[in-house]
Amino acid sequence: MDLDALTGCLASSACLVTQTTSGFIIGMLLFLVAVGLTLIFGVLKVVNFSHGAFYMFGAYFAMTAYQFSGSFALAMLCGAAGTAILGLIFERVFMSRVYGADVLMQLLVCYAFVLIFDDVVRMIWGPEFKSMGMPAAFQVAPLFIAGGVVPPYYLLLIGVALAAAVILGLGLARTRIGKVIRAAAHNPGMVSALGINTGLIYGGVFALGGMLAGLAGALAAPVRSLTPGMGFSVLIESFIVTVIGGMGSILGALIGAILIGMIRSFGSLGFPLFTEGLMYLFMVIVLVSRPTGLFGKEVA
Amino acid sequence: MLEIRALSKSFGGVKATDNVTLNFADGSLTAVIGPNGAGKSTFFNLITGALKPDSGQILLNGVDLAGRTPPEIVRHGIGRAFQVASIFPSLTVQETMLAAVCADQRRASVLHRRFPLAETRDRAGHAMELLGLVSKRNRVAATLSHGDQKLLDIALALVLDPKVLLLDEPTAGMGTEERWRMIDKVRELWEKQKITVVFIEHDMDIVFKIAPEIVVLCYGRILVTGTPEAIRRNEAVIEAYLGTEHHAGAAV
Amino acid sequence: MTELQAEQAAAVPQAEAGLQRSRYFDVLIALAAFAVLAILPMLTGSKALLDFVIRCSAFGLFATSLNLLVGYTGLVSFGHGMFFGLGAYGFGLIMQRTGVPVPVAFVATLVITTIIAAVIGAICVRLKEIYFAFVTLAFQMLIHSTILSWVSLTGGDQGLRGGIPRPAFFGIDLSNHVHLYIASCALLVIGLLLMRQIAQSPFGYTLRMIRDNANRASFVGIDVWRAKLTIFVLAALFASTGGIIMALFVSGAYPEFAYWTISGEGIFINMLGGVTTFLGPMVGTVLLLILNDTVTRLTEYYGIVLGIVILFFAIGLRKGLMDFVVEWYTQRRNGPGE
Amino acid sequence: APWVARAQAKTIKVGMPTILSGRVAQLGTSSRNGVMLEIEKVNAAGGLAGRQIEMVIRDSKGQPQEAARVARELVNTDGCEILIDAEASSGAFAVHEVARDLGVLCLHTNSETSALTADPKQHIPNAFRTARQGVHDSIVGGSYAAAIAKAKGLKKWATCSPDYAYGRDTTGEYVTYLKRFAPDTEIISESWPKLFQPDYTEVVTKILQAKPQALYSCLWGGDLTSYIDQANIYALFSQMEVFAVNMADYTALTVVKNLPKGIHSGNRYIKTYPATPENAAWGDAYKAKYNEYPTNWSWENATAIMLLAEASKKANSADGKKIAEALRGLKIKSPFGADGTVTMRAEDQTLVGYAIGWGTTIPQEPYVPQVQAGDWKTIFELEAEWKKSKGYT
Amino acid sequence: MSAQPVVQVEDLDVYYGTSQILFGVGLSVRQGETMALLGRNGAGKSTTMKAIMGLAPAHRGRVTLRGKVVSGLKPHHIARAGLGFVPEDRQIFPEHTVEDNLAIGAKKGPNGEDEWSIRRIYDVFPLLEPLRYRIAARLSGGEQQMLAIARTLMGNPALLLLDEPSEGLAPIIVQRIGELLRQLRGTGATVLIAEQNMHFCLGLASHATVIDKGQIVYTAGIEELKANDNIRQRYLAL
Ligand SMILES: Nc1ncnc2c1ncn2[C@@H]1O[C@H](COP(=O)(O)OP(=O)(O)OP(=O)(O)O)[C@@H](O)[C@H]1O
Ligand SMILES: Nc1ncnc2c1ncn2[C@@H]1O[C@H](COP(=O)(O)OP(=O)(O)OP(=O)(O)O)[C@@H](O)[C@H]1O
Ligand SMILES: [Mg+2]
Ligand SMILES: [Mg+2]
Repeated sequence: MDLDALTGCLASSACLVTQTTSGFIIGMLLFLVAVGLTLIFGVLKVVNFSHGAFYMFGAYFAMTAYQFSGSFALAMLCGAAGTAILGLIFERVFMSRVYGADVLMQLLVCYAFVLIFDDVVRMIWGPEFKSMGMPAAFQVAPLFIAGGVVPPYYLLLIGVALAAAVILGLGLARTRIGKVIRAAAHNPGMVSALGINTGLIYGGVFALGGMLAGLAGALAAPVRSLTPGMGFSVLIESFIVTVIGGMGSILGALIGAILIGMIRSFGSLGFPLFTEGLMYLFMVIVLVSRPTGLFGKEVA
Repeated sequence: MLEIRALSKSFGGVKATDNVTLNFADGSLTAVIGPNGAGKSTFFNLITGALKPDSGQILLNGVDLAGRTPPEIVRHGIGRAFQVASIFPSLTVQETMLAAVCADQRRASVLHRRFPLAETRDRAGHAMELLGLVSKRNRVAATLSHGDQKLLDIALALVLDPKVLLLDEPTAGMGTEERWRMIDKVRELWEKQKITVVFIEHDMDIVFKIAPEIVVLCYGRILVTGTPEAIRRNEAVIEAYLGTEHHAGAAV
Repeated sequence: MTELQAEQAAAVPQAEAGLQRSRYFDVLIALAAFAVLAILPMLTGSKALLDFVIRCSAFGLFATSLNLLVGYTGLVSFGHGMFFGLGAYGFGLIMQRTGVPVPVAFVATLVITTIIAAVIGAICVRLKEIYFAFVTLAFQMLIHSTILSWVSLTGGDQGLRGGIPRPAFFGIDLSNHVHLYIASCALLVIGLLLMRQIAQSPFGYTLRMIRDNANRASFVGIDVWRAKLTIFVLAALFASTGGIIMALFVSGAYPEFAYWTISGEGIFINMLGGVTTFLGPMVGTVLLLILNDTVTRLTEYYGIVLGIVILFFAIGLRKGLMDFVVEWYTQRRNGPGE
Repeated sequence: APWVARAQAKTIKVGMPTILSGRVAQLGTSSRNGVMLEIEKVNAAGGLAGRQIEMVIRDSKGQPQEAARVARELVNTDGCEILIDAEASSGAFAVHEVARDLGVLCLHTNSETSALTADPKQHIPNAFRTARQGVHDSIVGGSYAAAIAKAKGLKKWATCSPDYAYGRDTTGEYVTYLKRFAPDTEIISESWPKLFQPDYTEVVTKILQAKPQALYSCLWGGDLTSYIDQANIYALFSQMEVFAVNMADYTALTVVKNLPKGIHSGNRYIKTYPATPENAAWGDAYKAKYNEYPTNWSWENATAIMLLAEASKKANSADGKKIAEALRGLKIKSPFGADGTVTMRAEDQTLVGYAIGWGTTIPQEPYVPQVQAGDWKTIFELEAEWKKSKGYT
Repeated sequence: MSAQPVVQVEDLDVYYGTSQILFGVGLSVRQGETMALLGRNGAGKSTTMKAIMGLAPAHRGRVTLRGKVVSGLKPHHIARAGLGFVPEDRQIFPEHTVEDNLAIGAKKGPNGEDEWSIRRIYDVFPLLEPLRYRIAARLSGGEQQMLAIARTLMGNPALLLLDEPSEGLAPIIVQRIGELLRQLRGTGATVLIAEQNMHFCLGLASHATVIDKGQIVYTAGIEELKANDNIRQRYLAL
């Protein structure tokens, strides 16, 4: 424990700004993964344990596209589109067969694919870890904003994540398709009896969730090492985020992600050896005081 | 004697139960009627501890039960059945009954024995017999018909030997014949067991026929209480609840 | 009415006899199973087979205890593995540090497990469904983090090193392979018998009521929170026993024992074997261990093979093996559904 | 035919539990490669006392209980007479217990945790280590860093190492020796990211806040490369001297796209150090066969086979006990030796005399043009002192 | 009588698990008819409706909607072919507003009919208009029932399946819904309605069919049924 460091930082504005932005950076990438998770849970009631694998595929797709084309934009596109297609296939061909069975069976299918996807990546790209490298456009000196250091690349990342939050939030609340999706989440039988193809909605939502994870992976690829199984630790953290925020709530995922980002960023100052534990502790505290997370709906 | 004093509960802005004061004498049979959303189920939920009242008292033989948990209240002798049959889908009728009796005998956490003790079995069998479920005792509850599930729900309340039995629309979703059979059963139970019965019902033929006392709830408040004759003629009740058709039909 | 009464009179004692008989029947089966297991070393010289059975005992107790939560009470715990780890560490530490006899350490470990499980359970069982799952997971990770950071006590990520001393007691020497084997079998059989008794007792039915409809259960007069907590602690005890066997087997304890993967494996075993029959998890354990042991021999791409097998169960059968068998059997007996 | 039967009887099985799946599969695979490269040579030269070696290699998935299970099975079912334990640390301790239990000859090839051999409680006559040892690394690293610290006036240091035994022990020992040789240095900031942590942003900014003059890290593999990538975009490396002991490993060197210049690193495996033809030839042979460079684990495993072969020759037997006897104190020629030889030290049955040194990296081959060799005499002295301080002697 | 059947059900068998619920059910409803599906509890009324809608698995038999075979199709295809279903427990979307519920139900009819707009719904169901922005969970039971019917009408169905629209409702509401359905009938709607409340049903239907233990036992015009004491006593307990 190093409370002096923590209080020292809180007293210095430069440190405060830097650590706050660093919390945001951590949080926003987590949010991109977590929001897909929460969306899939909210609509399909599936706890998608294979979500980390989509993140991983996003990163690998992006890296491969970048190696072949040298274009960062294309890499991002490939990461997102590739995982969207993967998500659609995964849901239509496999997941859709276990709706109505025990929820744990869905978990099992996801788990099977975690194993399979990791090995598939190992087969295609090899067991060694890889690095995509930062595109030249972003190899520039970090900016200084209000005394804090912010790399331009992370500004892009925060922008993308916030845009995703706004688009998803408004899309679900305001558009007809959003309303239908929320209704399908509640009562798929009735929705289909009203003439709406729920299969399409489920597939679409899964593809969207997969795409968000893939996009997160693609955005992370330049700054993280790529290895089979890389999705796992991200998955665990995004679960913490979604649970804290309340499963199924997009706003919850956003707030949860920012909170976890802040805990990591300030926790690493004050409790360098217990940062991880701090997150779990926070999760326990949140759940004990609010049994369905910050923005979760009451469980029936 | 069950005394309700100034009971109130609101959800957000909605006053679902608004300063309700009522007495149910021992061995009485009372029907509660009122428009949809009048707060009838909420009233039951408050009495049985499913909801915590905002204010007010619920006195059963002088003991205030307001704010206690459902298991405590059940143990004080207030049993209930639900508007939508609430049962244990994977247990058989007999298992349901035995387990409920065990719970009532404070043996729900007994680990070293198995079912059934003679006394437990007798009580379970008695309840099944009262409600005519004996022939279905080995059926898994989920496969019972709607009406039988309602009966099982009532049996589940009855097997605990309650002093007061609250029935939320016991005939909901039943056909005419089952409806009468059910309500006859309720009356028979009331007569045999000498317990206080309060039931919610939308079928006026039934209410007017069997309930000596009727309470009309509307927007969480007591609109009026009285005998079937008085209620039937009450202008306010006709306007808020009965409608002209029924009134006309009943008058014939 | 008379017809019904007559039927009742005839049927009830019969049902009762059925229920009574099953208890002795369970004991009988348990004895037979133990006898078979006990003569196994005389029939085969294969140490590997004995190792296999020892591991089955450890994971079997763990998985079956998890089923008390998942299958019987409807509490899906993602953190049950913490008690497996707790058992292994508790027992290992007591033996290493104090040198008390094995039975004392065994009991002491269970006492410690009870206390910790009661504290954690008191917090967890208030939550429902997926939130319960994740809060147990959080506790598991907390315990795992603690094991990793409390190096002076636990040895951190290196685990409890230097072996676990196992002085002989009552003529039983657990450092002898066959003795360890027999002891594990005995613990397994006794553990299963006790859990079976729990499942069939009135309390077992209380659990089923809670699983089916917790709200209604509370209106029957059941203190749902207390019942959940009780089974949470009881299940922890059996999981802990599994951990003790594992610690004896590898002569150490490692943080992986308390990691979420162990819980995941427990869930997985339950799914594989089936949660609606008592022996489902046991079948699942054997299945998973065989799979694990053979597949890792055959290929480096263990994940793909295991994944495909899982898919077969999840999508093909849509239920665990025992559930499938039981359903198939009753369907065959009751005639076809076409 | 009878001669087949005889030939069968003549093979000797050597079991090897290692990590072939999961995040460190790469290292397990490279361990296997290192072993197989040498086995070929040994078998071509007649095997162990005339018996051909047959390797039985199993995946432990990096889980200690699996490692223990696999090790037992290798001996009990597959009939392996020798174990090559190519596990990471906790797996190594688990296999160690199996070796204690079964009495089988066991060579730990990957665990660098000092306690495995230094702690007399762990000592068993049939287990040896053919890997580096953490404390050796730290002594050399500490003295190297101290020299630079004095030369460049680096007083304020920060550390950033993975939060597990290897990271903590290595860093602690490194700091001890740094301070010993350069007493006016101080640690002003410590970070302990988790193993396999994907995001180091908070760690990077924390170090930036502290404004140290030098940074030590024993992150390795993918963690090190992500850390570098993430620190790069904060331009961290231009603001301080960086000492990353695990940088000079091909797995990291060849992967990082924008490797900053001048990172100080200890050697892991690098074919230009020791700068001998033998070492270069070994690295090239490995590359030719597996189409990638060897890792630190590769040479450690290869050394195990080399030692086995020599010991068996010396004992003129393939029997585990006799080989163990011969191994104690055995000195063999080796491409990885600081002076062309490595020795299995008798007293604690661990490898000494291997090449150990530090240098600075450049972004292309040969990656570490100049390596400053560590001095084994100093190492031995300080190691003895360290053991005493730990109560091991 | 001359009109073509809108829906024709032939020889329908339905199982839940291993137990058979429907045994060769057959019925047909013609354009403009209001057919009452009567029977005791558990006779199979809801199951018949669900099977027509594709929500319960039909093992055998055929459902034809205006000449097109729809059995075996997914519910949403059947809905698009012109079936509108109002289930017995209403199943409104509780977290959506009244207007959102209606919007979700909106679709063109099978032949591109677009007769129902939200405006027209409010004209027919004036009670719903003031509630348009209210969350559906906060509606009373009767209001929910109206909403459920209105939502299905928004899909311009050729045939409306109503499962126990009067259940659990206060008498005055039942009366109001009855009036509403009569009004609908006036517009030429074709309706299949399952009911327990004979009083309510007999005043509404033009035809009736009686189901017992999963089998159709009687079909006739409504006056004929009223006249047939035997059937009424045996199956309907009237
Ligand atoms: N848990 C709750 N949260 C919020 N509002 C509630 C809750 N329970 C009931 N209400 C509201 O309280 C009012 C009374 O509901 P209640 O269920 O008691 O009506 P009721 O008289 O039983 O109606 P019905 O005859 O339709 O069953 C309604 O407006 C309802 O929406
Ligand atoms: N999901 C199910 N699984 C097994 N049996 C079922 C299921 N749903 C209904 N049943 C059984 O099917 C039979 C017919 O049920 P159905 O709901 O069609 O009757 P109903 O005529 O609509 O009765 P009600 O008037 O009570 O609504 C009943 O015996 C019921 O128990
Ligand atoms: Mg109600
Ligand atoms: Mg019905």
